[in-house]
Amino acid sequence: MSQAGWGLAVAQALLYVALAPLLAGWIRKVKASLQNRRGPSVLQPYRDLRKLFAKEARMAHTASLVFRAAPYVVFIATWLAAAAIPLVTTKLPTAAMADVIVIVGLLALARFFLALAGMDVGTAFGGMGASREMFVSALAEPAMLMAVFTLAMTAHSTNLASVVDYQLLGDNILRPSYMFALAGLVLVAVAETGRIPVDNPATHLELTMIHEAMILEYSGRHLAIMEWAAQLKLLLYGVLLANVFFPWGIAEGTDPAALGMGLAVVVGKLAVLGAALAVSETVLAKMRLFRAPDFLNLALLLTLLGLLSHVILEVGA
Amino acid sequence: MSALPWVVFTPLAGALLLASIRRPQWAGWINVLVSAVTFLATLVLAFTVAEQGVLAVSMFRVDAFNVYLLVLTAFVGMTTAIFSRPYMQYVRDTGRVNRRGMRLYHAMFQTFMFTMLLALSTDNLGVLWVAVEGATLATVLLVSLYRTPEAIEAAWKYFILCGVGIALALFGTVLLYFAAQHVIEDPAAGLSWSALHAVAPQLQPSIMGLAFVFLLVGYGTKIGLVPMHQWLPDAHSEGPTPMSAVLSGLLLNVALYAVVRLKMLVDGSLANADTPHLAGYLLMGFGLLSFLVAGLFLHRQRDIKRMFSYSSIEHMGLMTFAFGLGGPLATFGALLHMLVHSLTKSAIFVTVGHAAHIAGTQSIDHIRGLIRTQPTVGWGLLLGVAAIAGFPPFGVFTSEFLLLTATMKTQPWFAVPLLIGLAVAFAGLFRHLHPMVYGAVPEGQQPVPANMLPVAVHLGLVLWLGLSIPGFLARWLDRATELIAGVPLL
Amino acid sequence: MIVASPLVLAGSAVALALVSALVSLYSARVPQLLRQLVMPLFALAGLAALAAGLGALVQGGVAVAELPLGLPWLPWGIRLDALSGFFLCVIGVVSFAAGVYGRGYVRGFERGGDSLPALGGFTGLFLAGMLLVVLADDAFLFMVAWELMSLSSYFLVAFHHDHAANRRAAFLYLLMAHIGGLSILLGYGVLASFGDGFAFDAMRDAELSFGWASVAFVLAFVGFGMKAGLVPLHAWLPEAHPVAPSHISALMSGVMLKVAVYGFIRVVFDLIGQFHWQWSVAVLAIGSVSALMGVLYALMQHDLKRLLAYHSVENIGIIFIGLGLALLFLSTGHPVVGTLAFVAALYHTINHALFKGLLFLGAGAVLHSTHERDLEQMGGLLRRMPWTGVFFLVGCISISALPPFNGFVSEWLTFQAALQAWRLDSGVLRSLIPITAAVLALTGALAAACFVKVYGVAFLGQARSRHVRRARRVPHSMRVGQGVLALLCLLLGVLPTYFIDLFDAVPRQVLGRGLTQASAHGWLWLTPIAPETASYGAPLVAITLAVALMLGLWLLGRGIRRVRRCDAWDCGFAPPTATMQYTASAFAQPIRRVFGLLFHIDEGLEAQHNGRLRHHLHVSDRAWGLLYMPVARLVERAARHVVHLQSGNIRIYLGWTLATLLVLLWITA
Amino acid sequence: MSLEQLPLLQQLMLVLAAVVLFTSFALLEQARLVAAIHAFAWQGVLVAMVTAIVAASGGLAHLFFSAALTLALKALLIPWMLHRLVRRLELDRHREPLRRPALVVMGALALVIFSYWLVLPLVQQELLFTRNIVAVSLAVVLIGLLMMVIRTQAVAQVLGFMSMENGLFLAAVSATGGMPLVVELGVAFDVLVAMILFGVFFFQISESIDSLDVDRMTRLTERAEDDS
Repeated sequence: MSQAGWGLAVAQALLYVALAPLLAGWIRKVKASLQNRRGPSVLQPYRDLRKLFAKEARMAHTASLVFRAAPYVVFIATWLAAAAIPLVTTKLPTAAMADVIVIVGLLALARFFLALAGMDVGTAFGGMGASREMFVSALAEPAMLMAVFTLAMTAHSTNLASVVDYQLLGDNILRPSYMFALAGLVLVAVAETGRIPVDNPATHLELTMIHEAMILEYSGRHLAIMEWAAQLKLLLYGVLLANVFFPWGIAEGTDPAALGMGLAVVVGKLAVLGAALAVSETVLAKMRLFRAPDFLNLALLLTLLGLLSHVILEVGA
Repeated sequence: MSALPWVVFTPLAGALLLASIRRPQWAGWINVLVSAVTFLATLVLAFTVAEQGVLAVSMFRVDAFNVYLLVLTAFVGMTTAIFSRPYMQYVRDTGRVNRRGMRLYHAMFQTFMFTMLLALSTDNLGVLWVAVEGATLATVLLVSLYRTPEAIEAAWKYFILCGVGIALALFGTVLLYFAAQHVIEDPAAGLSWSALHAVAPQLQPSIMGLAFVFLLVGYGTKIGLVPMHQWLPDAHSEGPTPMSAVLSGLLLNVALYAVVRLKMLVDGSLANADTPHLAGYLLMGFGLLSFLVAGLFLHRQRDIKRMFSYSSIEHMGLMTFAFGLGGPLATFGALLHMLVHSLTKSAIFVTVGHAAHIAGTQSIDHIRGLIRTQPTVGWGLLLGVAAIAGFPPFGVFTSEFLLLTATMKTQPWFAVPLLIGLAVAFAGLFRHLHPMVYGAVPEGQQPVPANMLPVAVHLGLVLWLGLSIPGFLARWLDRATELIAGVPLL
Repeated sequence: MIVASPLVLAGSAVALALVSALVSLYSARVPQLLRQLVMPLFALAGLAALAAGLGALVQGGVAVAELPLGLPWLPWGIRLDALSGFFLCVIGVVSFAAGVYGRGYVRGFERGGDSLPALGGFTGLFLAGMLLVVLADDAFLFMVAWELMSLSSYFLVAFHHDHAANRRAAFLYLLMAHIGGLSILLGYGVLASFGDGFAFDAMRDAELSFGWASVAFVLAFVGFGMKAGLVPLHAWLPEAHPVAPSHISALMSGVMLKVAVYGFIRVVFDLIGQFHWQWSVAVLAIGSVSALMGVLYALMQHDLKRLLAYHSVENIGIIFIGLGLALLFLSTGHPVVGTLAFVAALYHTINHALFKGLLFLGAGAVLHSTHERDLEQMGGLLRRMPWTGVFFLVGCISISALPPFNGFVSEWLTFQAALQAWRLDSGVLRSLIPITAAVLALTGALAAACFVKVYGVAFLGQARSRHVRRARRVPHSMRVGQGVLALLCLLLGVLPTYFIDLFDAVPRQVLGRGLTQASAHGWLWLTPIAPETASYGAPLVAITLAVALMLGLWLLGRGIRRVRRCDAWDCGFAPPTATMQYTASAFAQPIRRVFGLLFHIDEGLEAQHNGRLRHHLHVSDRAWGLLYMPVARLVERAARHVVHLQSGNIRIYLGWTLATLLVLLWITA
Repeated sequence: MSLEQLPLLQQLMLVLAAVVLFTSFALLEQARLVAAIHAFAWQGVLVAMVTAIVAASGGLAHLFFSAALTLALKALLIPWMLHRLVRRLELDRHREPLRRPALVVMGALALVIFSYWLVLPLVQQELLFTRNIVAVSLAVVLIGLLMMVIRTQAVAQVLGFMSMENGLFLAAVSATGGMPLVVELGVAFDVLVAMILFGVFFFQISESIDSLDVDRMTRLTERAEDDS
């Protein structure tokens, strides 16, 4: 792995951080216009973050070390996971460092600390949020692994960069397994990023909230980091869907033109995805919590079908 | 000068002496002394036999098979005598037995030892029968020693059932003699085991088969084989504890010894008949049945001594099964099992005696918290039961290991009931043991004076046998194996 | 300086363990002896075992010796090879930590009425038994050591015998151990009768037909599985492990279960030496069910040690999934992947020993300072016991299979093996593995949920009872014991290439080939098959995480002072109290609801005398109702019928004699 | 070979053996204890006679001794002791009719036939005489056992036991010409001691349960009260 490769990797990682609030802003904007509102600017999330960083952080008396460290752990783990997913190019040394299972693991680490932080203060809300979050993720994580395993088994590699390369190299075969995996992964992404219909990022209604309940006690820069991490996670899933299933346009080398092209394409793809998400959030209603298992079971079923159809239909025969 | 007369007649002399001594304090010590002399004599005898091979004097014959049982019998007799001195003292102090009872007890103890040693050392099957019957007669009064209605009932059942059983054995012996008469000229030698063994192939198979059935039912009653076992728990539970220890540890062994000796004759005779393994199959069937049924009985016990007597039935069943299975491995295992079972079971009965004194009752429901009350008794019981249940490093494990692997080798399907039986019996023992040894101490429960030396010695020996079988013993057992199974193991 | 050979070291480890047992006999008179001599000796024995194991792994080769004990024709043979060496390491390291920890822990018993000689003595025997199991070179010594291990641990389970529930647990434990032991014994019996002898070498040479090999395999699987706690034979485990003193629980859950894994590997991979895909399906199925049921039942527990015990069931399931994959790939002619799965199972074995040992020691520390095992009474312990809190957190992260700790590495390796399913020819087998992988993934996620619950409820928030609020720090030795294990959890997570290199001697000896490609690309990169296929830069991930965390804290946390403390948000009502916190049962409620079918749930409201309502919830194991109770009832019923033999009437007895005689005469005539 | 070909002595012995069998039936049927004791005494006399005949025909000196011993023990001493005991226990008017006499007799007959059937293949090459006498003694033994099963009176049980002994002795004497002397002495001694002990037990039992009905001795059982 070259020096340049590592440089590129760092740059791409920084790009993730930089782009994350933009996607969130974009979705909000689209949603607002779908609801016939003007809505805040696309850059509003950046302003929010800046404002929160400037504010004083407050902590409950009962909060411990875990509460204070959690935002950093959550953010860094999410970031590290993101850094291993090809954004603009597949020549990514970080992808060798962390394959797709490690990415899932890092996301789980982030979630682990997030949930602990929720329980740290000792309020009912935090515990409730942590419980629900772990419950949802317990069902979502296997589905996600199954989905990426489908890809990995097809490409004979769990390295996401290799998976993408394999996709690009191969003839455009219509694989049933990919269809299932994509559908499953979309459902997982919706659940994991706390979007409607599983969770609603815009509400603080105790009967429904999951993610917001956990970070209820955060304020100031801690809250800023938590929010940013959430946006980063949204972007991560978006890129995962966009670049792994529809890799066309991504740079396969390090030459600047291709990189620029790759960036433009991925931004475009993300814009479409974000819009689609906004549309679905406008159309769908939030489900009751105990409908969530059905939703996630569907995801697990889809991804498992994907994997099975891969090993049965596509390998053997 | 041979040690043999000393072995057999020291107890007889002791019995006469003890019957005439009026001082119970002395009697206890004399009992110990006589037993010790007997034990020393058996040791000397063992050395002689180890050097000469077989020792045959008139109607006595000591070979590798019975010499180790002789030593074992004298040893267990000695340690039980050591235990019984303070124990019976305590019993007398609590007023359950009067002075005459004590005299009877000591005299009969030695009489019993005499019959046991006679039965083991004799070559004459008739004398063997007389001695085994004599053992019943010697112990039956001891079972009713406490004169409670239960004790009398137990003694009556013991007497009648064993009497009938032994009568049937006599019929078998007569048939045996009848078969022998066609082969052996000298009528006096017609019941000599060694003479019969030499001509076994010529003995008429149909008579021998019939005789063996009678002998098996007869001596099997004494072994405690199901369904002739009913006297055993009664007699064990109602008699004084030293009696239970020697009954379980010795009498059952001697009866089994008799059956094995007879099986050797029958096997020789039936070797060319249509059913060459008749005796073996009968033993296996009875053994397995006893083993399984006794294991189930363990679950429903309320009396601690009855429980361990069922455990004796179970182990006798196992040994019977093993002898029936035949083959050097199983035979060696069974011989070893006789040894370790005697040592362990008598140790357990000794401990149980103390436990019953601590609690003032034999009822399992009222024996509680022994480890806290008197740790030596509690741990003794716990370790003893662990040993009898077949846990290493105790010797019972070694023999069970040999038995199971032998079964696996020759009759793999029998391993399944054996496995089930071992598990069931184990569960039965421990489910009752647990509340007795563990837990809090009931109100007012006090330690009693206890002599745990015999227990420690027995369990120590069993432990030793589990860790390593000393060379001389291995050679003994192996020669006995060769004698019984025809092939040595080593 | 004399360099002792590994075998000598192993022998001295056994000897030290026995000496510690002997010494503790005197602790009835001198209680301090237990703390000042017995436990250090015990730790030293662990250290010697560790050194012996490492020596064997590094040097390779096989060392044998004969002990002057045993049967005349079968002296006890001991043998130290790579496989034994690996398990010696596992035993040694946890025993060392438990010994160090025990120095502080046993102090709590000095004033109690419990028998100290029993505690120290059986602990020493327990260790000696485990060491001898892995050193045994013949079936007889193996069984002796195996049962010694069971028996002495049984006495330790029964150590707190004042509670009837503990006695019951001990009884059940010993019963199951006994049945399992008999099953193993019969398995050896099959091997011995074909191999003509009880020595392992003779068994290796045995030529078994598929049928008999399968009989031996099933017997071994049942026997070792029973000890390891595989579903559905696991029910004794969560009863027995928690009730022993905590450092013993750590040894039982952390090490003794591994000894069962050792036995399984030794018998199936080494002695039987054949691989059949039918077996692997059985192992995979049982392993998957164990993993899933273990973690689900763990989630339902609120007794900390019971919960950890159920997690042992889960992790043993994961280990057996690895072994099942190894069997599958080896039997279908894919030795590279088979080796990978085997190494994954080994890696998870040592990992589980470390983090489960750590967690039990942590639970013991909590128990030591609060006398509490019930999660619903705990809370806020991180501030009362910061060191224990941090170490426990390490354990929680490790067992939840989160990077960069060790649990993740082994699960990653297992996944990598599973992902090679495309190599298999049979479509049925190919589709079986994804399901196993899904179970594994679900298990991991549920484990994370469970440990969020544990840590969140016990160590975070506020104390839920008075005695927990007054928890005190534990002695140094107990912290050191936990610290050692926590550090190793991190090391095994960060430097997997190094450790896989070290353990490589085991597959080379057992399977005849190693996993050299795993570390072929430098210590930074773990590449189990090939770098293109998969790689994991564990040190890089760990360093990046650490550096970024430091940087973040430094950049943004400069103003730690500036954080202002205030009350938690109370929605404008009364300030939140400890009782308003989410409870452990509440935390698990959504999962309980979704998987309700798998549990036997007894929940309801009942009115009390004072008119209040009381909610009760009892989740019990389905295995009781489906397997254990029917067997117990069967025995009970048989026993009830059988007692009619002993009716009390002598005439009936005589009738039996007569009938027996007539029947026998009729049969033989 | 048929009966006519046997020597006279052996014919006589067979007749006596048949009478022994008859006394067994008499014992089994007898309701009154004292009468049963008498029947037992007669059985002893018959056995002693058989012994004496065997001794005379075979010229076996030591069998004369056995015959005398049997006569003294089985026909005189033991009946006398039993008689005394019964009187002291005030049982001389005791009657214990059989509950289903027909069934019992049928059973006993079945046992006799069974004994013959059993012995039949045994001694095909042997003398008819031996076969028959072994069959008779086996039947006596089995009927004695049957008697112990059906009789609830302790004294009657002892009588059954003693008649078993008679059967054994008959077999030993007639089939094999007597056991070695030492064995016979031992057996006789054992029987004597057993009788003394029986006497002791009668007193102990009647003291403890105020009766000699063995059906009332059922304290020692595994049957719990709850599931009887």
